[in-house]
Amino acid sequence: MGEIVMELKNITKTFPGVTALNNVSFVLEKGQIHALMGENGAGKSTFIKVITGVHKADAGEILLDGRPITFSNPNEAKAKGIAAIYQHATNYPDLNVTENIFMGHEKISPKTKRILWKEMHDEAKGILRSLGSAINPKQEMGTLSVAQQQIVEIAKAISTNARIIIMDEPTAALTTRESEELYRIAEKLRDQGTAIIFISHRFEDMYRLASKVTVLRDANYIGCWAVDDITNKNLIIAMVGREINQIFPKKEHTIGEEVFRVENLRKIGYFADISFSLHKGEILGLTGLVGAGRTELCETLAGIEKYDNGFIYLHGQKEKFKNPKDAMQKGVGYLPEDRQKSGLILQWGIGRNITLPTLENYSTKGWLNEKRESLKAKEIAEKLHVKALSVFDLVSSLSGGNQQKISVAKLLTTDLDVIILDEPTKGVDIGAKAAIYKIINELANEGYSVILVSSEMPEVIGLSDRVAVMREGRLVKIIDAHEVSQESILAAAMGEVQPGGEDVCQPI
Amino acid sequence: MSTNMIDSTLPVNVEKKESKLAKIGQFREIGLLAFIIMLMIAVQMRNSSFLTIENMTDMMTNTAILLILAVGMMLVLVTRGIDLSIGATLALSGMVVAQFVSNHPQTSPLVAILMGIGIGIVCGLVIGGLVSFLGVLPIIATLAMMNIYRGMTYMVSDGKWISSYQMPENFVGIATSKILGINSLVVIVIIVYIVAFYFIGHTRTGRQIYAVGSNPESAKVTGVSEKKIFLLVYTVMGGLAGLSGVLWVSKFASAQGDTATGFELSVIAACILGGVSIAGGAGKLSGVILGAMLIGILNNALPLLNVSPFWQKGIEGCIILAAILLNVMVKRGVEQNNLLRRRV
Amino acid sequence: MKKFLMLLVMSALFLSILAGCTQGNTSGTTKNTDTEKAEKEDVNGEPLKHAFIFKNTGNPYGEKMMQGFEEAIKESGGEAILRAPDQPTAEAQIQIIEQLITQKVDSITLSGNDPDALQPALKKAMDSGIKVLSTDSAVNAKSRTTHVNQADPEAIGRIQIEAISEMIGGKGQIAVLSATSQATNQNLWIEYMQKELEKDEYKGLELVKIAYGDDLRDKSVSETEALLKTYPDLKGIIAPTTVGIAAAGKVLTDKNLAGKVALTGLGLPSEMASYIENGVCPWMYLWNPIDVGYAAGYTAVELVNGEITGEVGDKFEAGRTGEKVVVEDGDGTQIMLGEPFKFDKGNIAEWKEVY
Amino acid sequence: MTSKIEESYVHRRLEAHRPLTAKHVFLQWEWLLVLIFVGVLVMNTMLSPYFLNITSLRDATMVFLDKSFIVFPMAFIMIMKEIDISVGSTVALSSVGMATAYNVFGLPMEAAIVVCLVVGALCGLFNGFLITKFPELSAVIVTLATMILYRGIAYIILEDQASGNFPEWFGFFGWGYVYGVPFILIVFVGIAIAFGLLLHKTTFGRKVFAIGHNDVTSKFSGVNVKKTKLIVYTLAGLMAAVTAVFLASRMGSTRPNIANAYELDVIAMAALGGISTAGGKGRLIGTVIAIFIVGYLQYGLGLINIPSQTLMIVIGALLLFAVVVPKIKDLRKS
Repeated sequence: MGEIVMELKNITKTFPGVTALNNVSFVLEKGQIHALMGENGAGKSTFIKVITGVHKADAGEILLDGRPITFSNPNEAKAKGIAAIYQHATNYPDLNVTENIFMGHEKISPKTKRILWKEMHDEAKGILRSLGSAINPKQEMGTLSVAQQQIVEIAKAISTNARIIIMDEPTAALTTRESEELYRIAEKLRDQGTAIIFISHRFEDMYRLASKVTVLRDANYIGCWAVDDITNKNLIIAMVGREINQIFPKKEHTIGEEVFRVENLRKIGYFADISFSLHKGEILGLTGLVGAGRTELCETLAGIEKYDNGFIYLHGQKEKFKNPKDAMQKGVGYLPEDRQKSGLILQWGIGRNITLPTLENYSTKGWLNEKRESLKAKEIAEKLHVKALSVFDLVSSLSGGNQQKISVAKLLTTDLDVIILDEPTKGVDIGAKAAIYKIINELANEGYSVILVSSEMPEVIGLSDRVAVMREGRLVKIIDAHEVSQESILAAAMGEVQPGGEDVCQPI
Repeated sequence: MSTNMIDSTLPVNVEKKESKLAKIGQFREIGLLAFIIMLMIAVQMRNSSFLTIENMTDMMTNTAILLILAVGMMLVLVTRGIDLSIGATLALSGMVVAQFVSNHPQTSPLVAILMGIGIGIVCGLVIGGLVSFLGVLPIIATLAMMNIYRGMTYMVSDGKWISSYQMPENFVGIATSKILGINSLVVIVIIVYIVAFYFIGHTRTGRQIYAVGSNPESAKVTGVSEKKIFLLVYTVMGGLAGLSGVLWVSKFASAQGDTATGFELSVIAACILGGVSIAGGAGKLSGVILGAMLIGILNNALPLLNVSPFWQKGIEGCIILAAILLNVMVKRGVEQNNLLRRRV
Repeated sequence: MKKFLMLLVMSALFLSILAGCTQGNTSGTTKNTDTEKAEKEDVNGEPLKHAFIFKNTGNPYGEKMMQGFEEAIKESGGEAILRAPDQPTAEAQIQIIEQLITQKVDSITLSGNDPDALQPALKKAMDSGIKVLSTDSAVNAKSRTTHVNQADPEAIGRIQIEAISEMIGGKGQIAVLSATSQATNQNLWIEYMQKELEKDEYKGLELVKIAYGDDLRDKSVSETEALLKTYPDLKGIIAPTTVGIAAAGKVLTDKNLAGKVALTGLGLPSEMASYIENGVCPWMYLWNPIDVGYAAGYTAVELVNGEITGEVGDKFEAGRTGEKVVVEDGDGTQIMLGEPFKFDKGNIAEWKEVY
Repeated sequence: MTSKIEESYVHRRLEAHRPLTAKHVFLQWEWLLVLIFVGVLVMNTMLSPYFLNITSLRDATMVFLDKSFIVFPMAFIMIMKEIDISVGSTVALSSVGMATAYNVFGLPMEAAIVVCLVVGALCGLFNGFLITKFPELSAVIVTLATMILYRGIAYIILEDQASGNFPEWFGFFGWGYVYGVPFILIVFVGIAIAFGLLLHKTTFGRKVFAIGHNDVTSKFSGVNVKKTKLIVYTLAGLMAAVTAVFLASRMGSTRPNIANAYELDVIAMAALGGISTAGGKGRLIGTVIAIFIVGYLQYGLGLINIPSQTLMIVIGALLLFAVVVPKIKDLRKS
């Protein structure tokens, strides 16, 4: 047992209406890589934010080197040697690598306040070399690959003399080879005595690196195990916890003829060799790790982005969507992942949001009939049980679940065949989730073909008829309903070929 | 995945090549320099008096004020802003200082310069305050203040010009005297650039300007104050405009109400030509020097080449448009190459 | 801090507006309280209102003309309204003309920014009984009753050629640095210069280029420098525009070309004092803008009083500038103020303080 | 954050009619504008005895309405969070195009007017093309470049000469009356109503607002953002051409340097009219009132012969006032 550098005792953090962390404890030792696992919304990010001083815990205490400590801002945590590397690099693309590493703690001459470039370049070079990387510190950040940017982020953490480094899904956007590089660096840091908190959805990462794993679920601390002592199965049970079927409606839909087919779709730099088909009344789950190219694929299918090669067939007819409008008119609708940024107009009322995609339906020769419009909005909003007073209520005043219902409602104003839902339950609570699941199921019953994109395993398993798994921009496996399981999905998503599924495409 | 398989299954296959433009983009300044040299040779062939020491000195002194203002404008553009009021600020500071020295002929030139800078700083502070504390769009704030400062200039001048005989020798001498055999305007430019070079490249605040322009969200996380930076860049811009006002009046030995009307467009054009990104975050002093020099050469060479004055505006517009579009193409090329490198 | 800054900005704004308004009240109009000339009143017992519109604001030349105009109107017991737009454009002058029509002024005297573009507006003014005359920069004959010409354009062209010829000894290359190429005055004078050059006595002079400095300082400087470089043998520059001649004077001074390249033309004594004193410009010409404004003021008064109609042959006494006669000018008529005044080392010191 | 109560919500009916509250009726920018407008009228009446009569009020509109046509498409552009500073140059180029068509190519005046409108629309279309084709460039920069370019072309064509000699009837546009009402006022009312209906009563206007609030959402919701922008910029060019017709008619001729810095006045009027520079907000009735405020303010101060430099400051201050006042309200909220 090594020396304990940090200990969290009974941390509780609540936001209005939601408990984000409930009585969570955590022990971190020197020279240890400690994996933190849990589903989306389990409280991992709040946990990090408490450690890094972004949020203040409501109850419980943090001990650093055995002494209790409180951080009132991120800089204090930084000063105590705690650094976080985020999933999306927070860098300055126009500035060079050295500056990115030293931003906020530049080396300056004490007398003249001059920036000591040479020293900084040398040190940056030293750190990068010590990480085994050949990146030129004078290079512009924007020209580096995602993996190289991650390495720079790590170098940044080292440059602050961090004793505790938190890595939030660092491998999410990396290829296998690049991940391997990252493992090597993490191990090196560990050997030098740095404590690392490693957050990842990839079981592979955990097995490869961590010696301990702590699991959170629904804001609660579930347990801490030595990695060697816990089986894959038990770990998944610890993470998921509940009966998967309990909130999912019973599948009643019948699957009909083929509606939609994609062949060898490729968008350079994002995805390649995507082929699958979709039937009437079918829900096709689409999953994979973050950065696997799911959102890019969906946006391409909905006519928002252009693709470079391949074909899309709708009802057996080859189609090329000029723009989202064209796709919608032909029968493909898309619910974007980020409803606040790209799904809704928050400053508008419910009605206007719902009718935006189909304004032409409530107009004659371009003249809007506002009465017809608000009646239609009312009809659909009521059908989806949107909780509000009037259709003029601002969307920004609604809860996340209700907002998501408005996003879904937008798709129902027009005659669609295929509906693509990108993370429809992201950031909504469990009650609203059930309501949205019900809606999705009803859609399939009514004969819509649904592509359901989700990172949440239970959701994909509970709703889908088949599950397509993406990894590194490729569709690696389509798993039939009777073979769908967490293990088979994770195995495919992480690159292990397991028996029991049709191999669509070989990994690189 | 082998590309062979794609080839065999796909009749239509658009393979994208690495953008050559992007490769040129890495040597953008060299490209601009090459363009300038070619232009100079072309002009020299038409008029042999172009590449003479005398003409080069003239060109340098005539471009000096543009060069000074371009530094400030670069900083403003780097923070994703714009300043249209500098012509008016320049006129106001020039007029006030000229009136002061004509009434107090014993004023030392240094005091006059400091006074001009001071007036400019106040003008810049007002704009910086509007932009940073009230969140007014830079274009709107500077348009409005342009009107106000210009109106104030007319008002202060009371319809009069300050002529050369009213200016003391040493004041006019600011622009004509020589320091170590170099025209003092050029010396001031060199000082401004050395200070700017140090400030931009070697101080924390200087780098923070770039950080704010490059990624405002990250800057906030790192604890860089956006408001402070906005206030700073518009104040610096104002100060430089104030300095330029004094130099302008001294150089032409005359202060008028309509001094430097529309000069801001030339300054912005110089920055854009020099590769300063309007989207913020990027811009180098070396580029700005070349951009300003290109405009200076065009101003100097077009009369030498007997180009009709009516074509000048059109030529200027075309060159600016071409430069910004080229900039975008290069950026797109870089992005495309980055995507190709990902090999998906 | 935030509130304080906001307060600062707002109060600065407020003060600037306030300052603007008070300024406006003092310099915009000048009411004549002089009662001894009470007979010059219109039917309502109000003093007659004479308006003057210059090309743009902030131009000392225009200010001096306004000063003379005001002087003349005061002498007649009327009220002078002095206006100038912020930009030298015709559309801005049209706005002012409309406002003056509404104010029911009795006469409008203007220096036009465009010879033709003001015609519809000025016609409307004349139709509503307002006497319209131009001065300095003429508008076309259809849009005015008469024009008060600062000097005979032929004489202006002739004396400048005479001057440059004398300065450079009748031999060598000369160039003209003008304002904008559409400036009516300058173009007319340059035309007369070219006619003059055809004469035998000026065979030695070669006009190599007419450059346009657009009445901008920086551009005029560039153009002058280009002239010097393109024509190394250049002996003389004629700049018949106040901005151009001052810019050229500055360039020649800075390059120590006094005595090598001669400069003459039309310039403001105050602007040119330094260059006449240092010998760059041996002498130059200009009429007295105060007198031009003064004579225009008298013409306006006489037109309103009905003493003259603007027909050829009309005669009147224009205060201290003496008797004036209306003569023919193309389709219209004009009043000539005689030859321009010569400024040289001997008299510049006393004139530079005046205008 | 969401609440758990939602799980057990009861099915309720939504109101489909807009509730009429005092806030909706009275707390609007337009009322402040009306107040300012009345203030301007009262002030002018007090300052000048010539202001308050039908002829004066009527003829004043002929003075200031010419550039007001551009305010409407500019409002559309600003609602879309963009800006067009090339409109002044577009006025110049299209009027030069008209004069050239008439004087050089000998087209009949009617055809020359059509040429003017086409040239203006093409200028706008080119702006729109560049802006939609290169979304990484801000509209400020694109229109700054075309502002220099368009005026440059106008200079190349006319070389600083005036071009006129239009037929007699052409003067009717700028100077004519129909039953005692200035023709320009009639056209203005027509165009204002057309743009008002377009913005507030059609699907197109709705899309313009949607783009201004959130262009990503709009794109994802099937709004053709590029097409909408293209149309709006073309409209701006077209209205600049309409201004060119009236301006040329008032001056009986045209020159490359006309309509200099019109963009400032136009943007000021739109901003004063309550068009938010942050996009998404604004009503056209506000811009109409703002046009009359600025117009009568300039005209009224002109009647008491205030120097033009004071006017510049007043207009600049008014513009700042319009953008700063709502911000102060926001600041206080936060």
